[in-house]
Amino acid sequence: MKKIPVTGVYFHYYTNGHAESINFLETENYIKKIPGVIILGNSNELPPIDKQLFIKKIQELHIERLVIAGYSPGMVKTFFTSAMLEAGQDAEKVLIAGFNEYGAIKKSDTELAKIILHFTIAGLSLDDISTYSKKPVNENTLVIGGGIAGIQASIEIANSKHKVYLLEQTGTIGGHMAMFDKTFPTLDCAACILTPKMVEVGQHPFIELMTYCEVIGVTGEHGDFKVKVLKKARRVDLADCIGCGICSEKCPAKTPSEFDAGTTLRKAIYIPFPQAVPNKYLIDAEHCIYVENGKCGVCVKVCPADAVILDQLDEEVEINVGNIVLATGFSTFDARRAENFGYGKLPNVLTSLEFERLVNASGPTEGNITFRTIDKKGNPIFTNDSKSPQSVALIHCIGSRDLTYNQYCSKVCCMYSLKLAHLVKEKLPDAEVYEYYIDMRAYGKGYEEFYERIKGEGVHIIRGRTAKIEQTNDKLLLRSEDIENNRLIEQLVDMAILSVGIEPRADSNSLAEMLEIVTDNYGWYIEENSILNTTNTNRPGITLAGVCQGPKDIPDTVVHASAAAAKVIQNIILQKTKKAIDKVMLSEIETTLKD
Amino acid sequence: MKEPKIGVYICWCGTNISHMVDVKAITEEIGDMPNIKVSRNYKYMCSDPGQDLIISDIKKHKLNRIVVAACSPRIHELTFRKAIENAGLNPYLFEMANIREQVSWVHTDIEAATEKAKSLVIAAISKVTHHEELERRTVDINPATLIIGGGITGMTAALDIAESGFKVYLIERDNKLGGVVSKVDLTFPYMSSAQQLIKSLINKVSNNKNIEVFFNTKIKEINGYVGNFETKLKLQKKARELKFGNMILATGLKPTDPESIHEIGYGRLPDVVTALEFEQMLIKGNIKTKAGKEPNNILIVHCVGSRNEKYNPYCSRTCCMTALKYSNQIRSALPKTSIYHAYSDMRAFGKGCEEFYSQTGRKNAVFLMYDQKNDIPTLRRAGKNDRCNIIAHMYEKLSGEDIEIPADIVILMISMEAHENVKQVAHAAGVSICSNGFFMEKHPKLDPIATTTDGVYIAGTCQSPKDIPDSVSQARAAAARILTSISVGKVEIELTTAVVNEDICGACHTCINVCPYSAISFDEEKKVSVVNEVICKGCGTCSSACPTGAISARHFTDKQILSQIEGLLAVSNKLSEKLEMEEV
Amino acid sequence: MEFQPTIVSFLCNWCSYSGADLAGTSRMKYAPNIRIIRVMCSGRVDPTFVLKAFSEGADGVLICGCHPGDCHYHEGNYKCLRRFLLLQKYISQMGINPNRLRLEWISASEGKQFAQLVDEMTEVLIQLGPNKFKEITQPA
Amino acid sequence: MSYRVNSEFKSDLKKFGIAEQWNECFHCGNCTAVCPLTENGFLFPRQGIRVMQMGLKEKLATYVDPWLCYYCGECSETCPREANPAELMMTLRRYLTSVYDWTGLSKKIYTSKWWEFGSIIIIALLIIVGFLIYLPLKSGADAMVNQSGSVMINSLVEGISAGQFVRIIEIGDWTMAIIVAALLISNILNMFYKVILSDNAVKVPFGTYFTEFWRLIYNFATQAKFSKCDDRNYWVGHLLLMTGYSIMFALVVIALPLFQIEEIVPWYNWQRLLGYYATFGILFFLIQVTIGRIKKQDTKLKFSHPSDWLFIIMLALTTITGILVHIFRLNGMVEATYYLYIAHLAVLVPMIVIEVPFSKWSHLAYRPFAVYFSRLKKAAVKKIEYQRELAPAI
Repeated sequence: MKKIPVTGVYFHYYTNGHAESINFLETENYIKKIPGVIILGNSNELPPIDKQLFIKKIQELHIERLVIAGYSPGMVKTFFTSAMLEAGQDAEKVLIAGFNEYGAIKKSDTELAKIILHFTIAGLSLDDISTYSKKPVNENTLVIGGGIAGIQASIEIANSKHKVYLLEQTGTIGGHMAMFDKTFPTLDCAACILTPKMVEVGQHPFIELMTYCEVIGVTGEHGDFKVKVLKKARRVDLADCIGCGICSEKCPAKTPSEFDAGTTLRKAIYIPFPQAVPNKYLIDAEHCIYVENGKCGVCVKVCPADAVILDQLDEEVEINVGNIVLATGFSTFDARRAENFGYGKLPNVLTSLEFERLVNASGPTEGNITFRTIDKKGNPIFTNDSKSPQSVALIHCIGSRDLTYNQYCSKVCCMYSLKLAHLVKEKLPDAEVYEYYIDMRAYGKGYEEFYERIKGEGVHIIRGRTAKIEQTNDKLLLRSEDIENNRLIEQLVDMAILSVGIEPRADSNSLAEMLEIVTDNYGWYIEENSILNTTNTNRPGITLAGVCQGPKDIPDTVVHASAAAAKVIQNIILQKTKKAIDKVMLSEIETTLKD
Repeated sequence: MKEPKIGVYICWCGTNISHMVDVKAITEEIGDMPNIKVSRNYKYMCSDPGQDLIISDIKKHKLNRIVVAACSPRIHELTFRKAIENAGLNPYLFEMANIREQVSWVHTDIEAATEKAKSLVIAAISKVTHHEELERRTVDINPATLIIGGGITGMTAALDIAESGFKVYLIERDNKLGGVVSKVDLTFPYMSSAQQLIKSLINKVSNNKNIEVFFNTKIKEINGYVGNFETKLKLQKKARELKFGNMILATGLKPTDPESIHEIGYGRLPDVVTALEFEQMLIKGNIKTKAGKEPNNILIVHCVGSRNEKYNPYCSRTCCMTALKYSNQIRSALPKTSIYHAYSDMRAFGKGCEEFYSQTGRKNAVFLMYDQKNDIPTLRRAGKNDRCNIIAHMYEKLSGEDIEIPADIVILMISMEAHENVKQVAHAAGVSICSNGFFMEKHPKLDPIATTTDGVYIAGTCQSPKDIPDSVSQARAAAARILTSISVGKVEIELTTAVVNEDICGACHTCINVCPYSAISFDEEKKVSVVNEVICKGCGTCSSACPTGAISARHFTDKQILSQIEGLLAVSNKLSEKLEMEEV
Repeated sequence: MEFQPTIVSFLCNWCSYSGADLAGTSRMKYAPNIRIIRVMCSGRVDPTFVLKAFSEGADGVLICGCHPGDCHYHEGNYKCLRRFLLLQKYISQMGINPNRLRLEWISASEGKQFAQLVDEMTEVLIQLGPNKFKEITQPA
Repeated sequence: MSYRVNSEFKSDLKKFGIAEQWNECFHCGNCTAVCPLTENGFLFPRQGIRVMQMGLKEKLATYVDPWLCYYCGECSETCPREANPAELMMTLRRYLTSVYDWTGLSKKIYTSKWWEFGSIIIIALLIIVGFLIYLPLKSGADAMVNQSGSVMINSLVEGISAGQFVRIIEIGDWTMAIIVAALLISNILNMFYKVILSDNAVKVPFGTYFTEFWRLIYNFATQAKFSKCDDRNYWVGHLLLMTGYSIMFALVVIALPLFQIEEIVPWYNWQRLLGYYATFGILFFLIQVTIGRIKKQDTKLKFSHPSDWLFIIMLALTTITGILVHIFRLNGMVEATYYLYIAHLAVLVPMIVIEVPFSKWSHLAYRPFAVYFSRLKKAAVKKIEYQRELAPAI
């Protein structure tokens, strides 16, 4: 082993919002024993210590190299580089060992922290560690989630002629993207670019579609996972159903349609949307009259293909896979929580997802923007019978960038709001459209240009988030500050659209527990390394794709999913499995380092 | 030739087409034309049920020609070809009429749009009547990959491919690897070390036996086609020929030259530095003015050269966060220095970024908003009593005040542009460039890493500005495609190549001279031209040059196009005849 | 009714056809007089295609290709340019106003330019009036 | 003129405040929009945060908006960044008090506890020592009880008659009132100079000074602005305090000979009724605010500056000693009455002398004047009229 230069180690105790920290003292004691290492101190202050005293210390102890360890210790790095420079040493020899970067966050991760620090002192990166071992990898892959991320990852993997199980919780693949009308910034319709991909998945010889299924248990390890899948009873035979829709026509039970974000009703036997893949019906047991009280069964009688099996039961199957791709996506923020905006109480306050369905040609009104009405049974729905609004307001950042709800930025709302503003203008050219924002985050390719274009279309784009919405007579009163023009606006509009942010799915934490992977404070899955590896998780063999790792727009999701697929394909080609770093014994590392 | 039995399908595309084109009227009218067996319309032809409609009709009515009038063939030609193939028909007995992008979306008069759509459908019918069956052929994929650009994107892709056991040629124009990231101190928002990261990557690349790195090298010309590309490198000692199956373009970025932005005073005022120059100060731990003093005030100007028609209309995506990173770094070394940000929208959109923004605010940074479109801050040398080096003047939008900002160092967050060699690389690799100078992707949403040329992928900042994790993701995604293609080992090749009718070839050599790919050679024995169908890309230049009509471009033959023209003008001819009759 | 000319247009698959598609995706509006034929390259446009169009009653013919240097097939657009110049002379000898035939470079990002071009050419052709070539070649 | 930004101003301002997350603000405009008191021309608190963040001291001196805020706390409750704008408004009020005060004492009192408590203790000691030396308790004062058994309060001092005693106290009251008023008025003039005269953007039409004057009186008397806050409980408490204390002040200073009389009038006499009303009003307020400040549940009372507690303590002591004087007197406890009387004055006088011109209590004048000045500014702005083209707003 090469003699390492005199290395000073400084611990930055600041934990950057993490509730629990690794055992710093234990790590310090471990690291002390390495020859050439001197512990220079610790603190969680900024500036960490008195600079002049520290410079003196460097000079006295002839420190040639500094390692700063802690949670994002880069935050204080410049203090140390400048101190090294002033002490007459090479400032470029300041290294940082970020525990959180490699997943050492909790007290139980102390061993990992030791490894990270030891590696940094040895002048190596943790990525250098060879923890792969040759071991057969099952060539099958499980992709959980049938949104655009899951679809993309499945197609990539299946194109390399390896089998993919694509598992989806609902009756069809497509996810949120299938619900959208147009996509920014090119305004091509989401269905036009997504449905071919869905068809491709449906027809792909290497993809086995498992819709209406859920994962209920995972055992085994990388290369050989055994996954227990619950096949929920669809109650319509996939092979027999011809998708004629007579059953749905005759079914007497109605409930709000999930695909239409509740803007209209669907039957208890239904097809999520006309372009669904598989294009077959299913029965929603919760609302089926037969399931509830044993009477009805109209669907069975009318089905020309005898495809309806009302008494079908859930079934459990087990599949063996070598890799698992998580592409579980997101759910939208529940706008009822932000009471100031009156969603749920004021009928013409919509969420962006509802509006997305409303303007969609395949939506409840064939794309006409109308007011919400109440049907005979008291369900709030949209039909073509009501009038169109003359003025529409869009409010950004609902549930995002707000400490009361979610501090993070949902990344897509600015752009989709601009798109919705455009759609309103397209459908109702005479309507006034107001858009209230905080910062306009038009960051992607062609986005800024799109923003400029929407500005040119006569949409009033106002900096200043609306604070509250109240009903006055038949209009909505919005109160906001027009920051750039120094005035207060009390705007009356007919309709308000809340640009809701995106959140991890409600079951993201329980799924994480089942898969033994970690989530952050919000519930997004944490990647192995935030810079170089945003697709791997802490558990080898489980890969992330798309929004379940953090908010993303469609292009980023697609790229992320392909990147996840790369890891899987590489793994299958190599037939090597990886050990989790925290499962590697410290002694093993030490021997590696000695080599 | 069998008697044509044609099926015509007209798509509503929701309301995208049907709101401007009377789809039903066209369907009826077409139905009465000769040879038309089926004429239908449907809400979404591209959907599963839409495709099923075609498939079942082919089986039921024994159709042998299909026309779909819908969106651009660039979107769905392949989709329908596949469907037709599934029904057992040769996929090339198919033609698309583009009545969305080129009719319903661009016209405002329903009658005229319907007329135009009808003539396009009739033209497609006339053309498809002359279509011929073409058979699929495949070629083997050379497992080696060429990657242009040795920055973080190129290296990540190289490692992903090489670690899977395949050969990678990595071309770097500079004399070392690392690209822009090697000039950066820390990354945002978790402040990990870019230096450590890039050094470890360079180590891995240099130690990987499957990666061959060529320094100081530029690519002039690339020949071949997907699976079998080749290029000649002029190295210092000797020339070298490389053969490879796929390539990734990862040529990276170039910072905008801030001297062109007069107000900002770069070059005129010594303590105005660019972001990359400031990174050097950070790496060296030496945040000092040119006069060697510790700065009391630092101003960071965002959006320099971005989001402004005069320079670059687009957002450079990373500068906001980089600026916040500087703010934190300065604060850690200089606790008392005033830090001002002149920004226009704070784009902290990534994971952990909004939190980072708030954290930066807490460390006493002052955020001042300016109008990046019309009102760039003007910088001037400070007077004697100002107690600073530079004074910046600007209109602050959030307070509505004209303000002066004292500064000792001004950091310019300059925009990212595509590297100046993109044009040359684009030409060599046969890919397009978008209006902002970046490589153009195949599809901005669903395929941002592929290009219109098979086997050529783009990744990283040469596609559009992006940060390190996004560049790395693109590199991986491109690697995924290539790994797939290598592991499958074969790729289907272009079928719409040129073909010579040996009976009438006059041996004039005209086609050989015009072919840009040298795909045509002369068979001395038979005294006719011969097309190498693997090299031929089907541009058809030879066909239009051939004096005897012996060489023709498959799928775009003279006969096909001439009858397409006839069909195209049939409607207006009928119309003008009708008008004349009325006049009479 | 005002005279409405018909323009037959040959667009190369890589740049100009994409440009026309871009005009569509950007919802730019232009005159409905143009009828587009997709060819792989502007170099594929055989002079007979142009003559055929005129003889079938087209009032104008528009050929669009990639900008010089951007051709997907390296130099097909140059070859097209050479043929175009000759063809313009040729049609004027046949009594067709050479302004009825145009060659323009439209890149994949120039949707706007394409829309303007169509409007402009339509305007020019309305001024020129109907093409009489068909009546000469195919007397009723 | 353009202002010079200064990031260090924040640390100066910190000394006046408690919660200091103001730099968290990312200017979404929520606070201004949620506030029921904002109007065009007075877009607080966000503009205040801005001026503070940028450290525009000169601009801040012309800024009346903090006085128009009555701290309902809704902005802080709904702030997406928890930047606590309401507390900033409070802090700015303290800061502005020190800006208006030309003596410089205000700043010292607000930013240093030594000055704050020291000044009060010195004045209290002066009162106590003065009384004990110059107005000592009469020997044999035990007899100074009238027929109904209550203490004859004006006849307790050695060597002077009851009339003379009242006269001395009255002179003392008036002296105090005049000094305090002089200081306060000069500070108000200073405020007027800073807010109206030195703001170049404002040229007030002369007539407006008169036409808008009624607002000063009206707002002083009713605190109409406060009543517009969504939670009206505190307005009630505050109004009770204000009217109660004003009545007490009037009784003690203007009507002292009529109020502080030897005989005990029946409870329904006006002096006693007014006195009881005032005591009730002050006590109501004290209880409401003390509970609130201890519980820290309402945003309004979550953050307590030393000056807030000092105000409550002094007011409570004043009230308690006043009540005790009254009780002891009724029960004929002569010595207790005398010493409590001194204690009462030793609390009351420093409180008025320090709090009214220099500290928290100065807002009794600044607030109504701010409303008045804001109207003047508004009129001026109307006259200039914004040139900018604005989108239609209703």
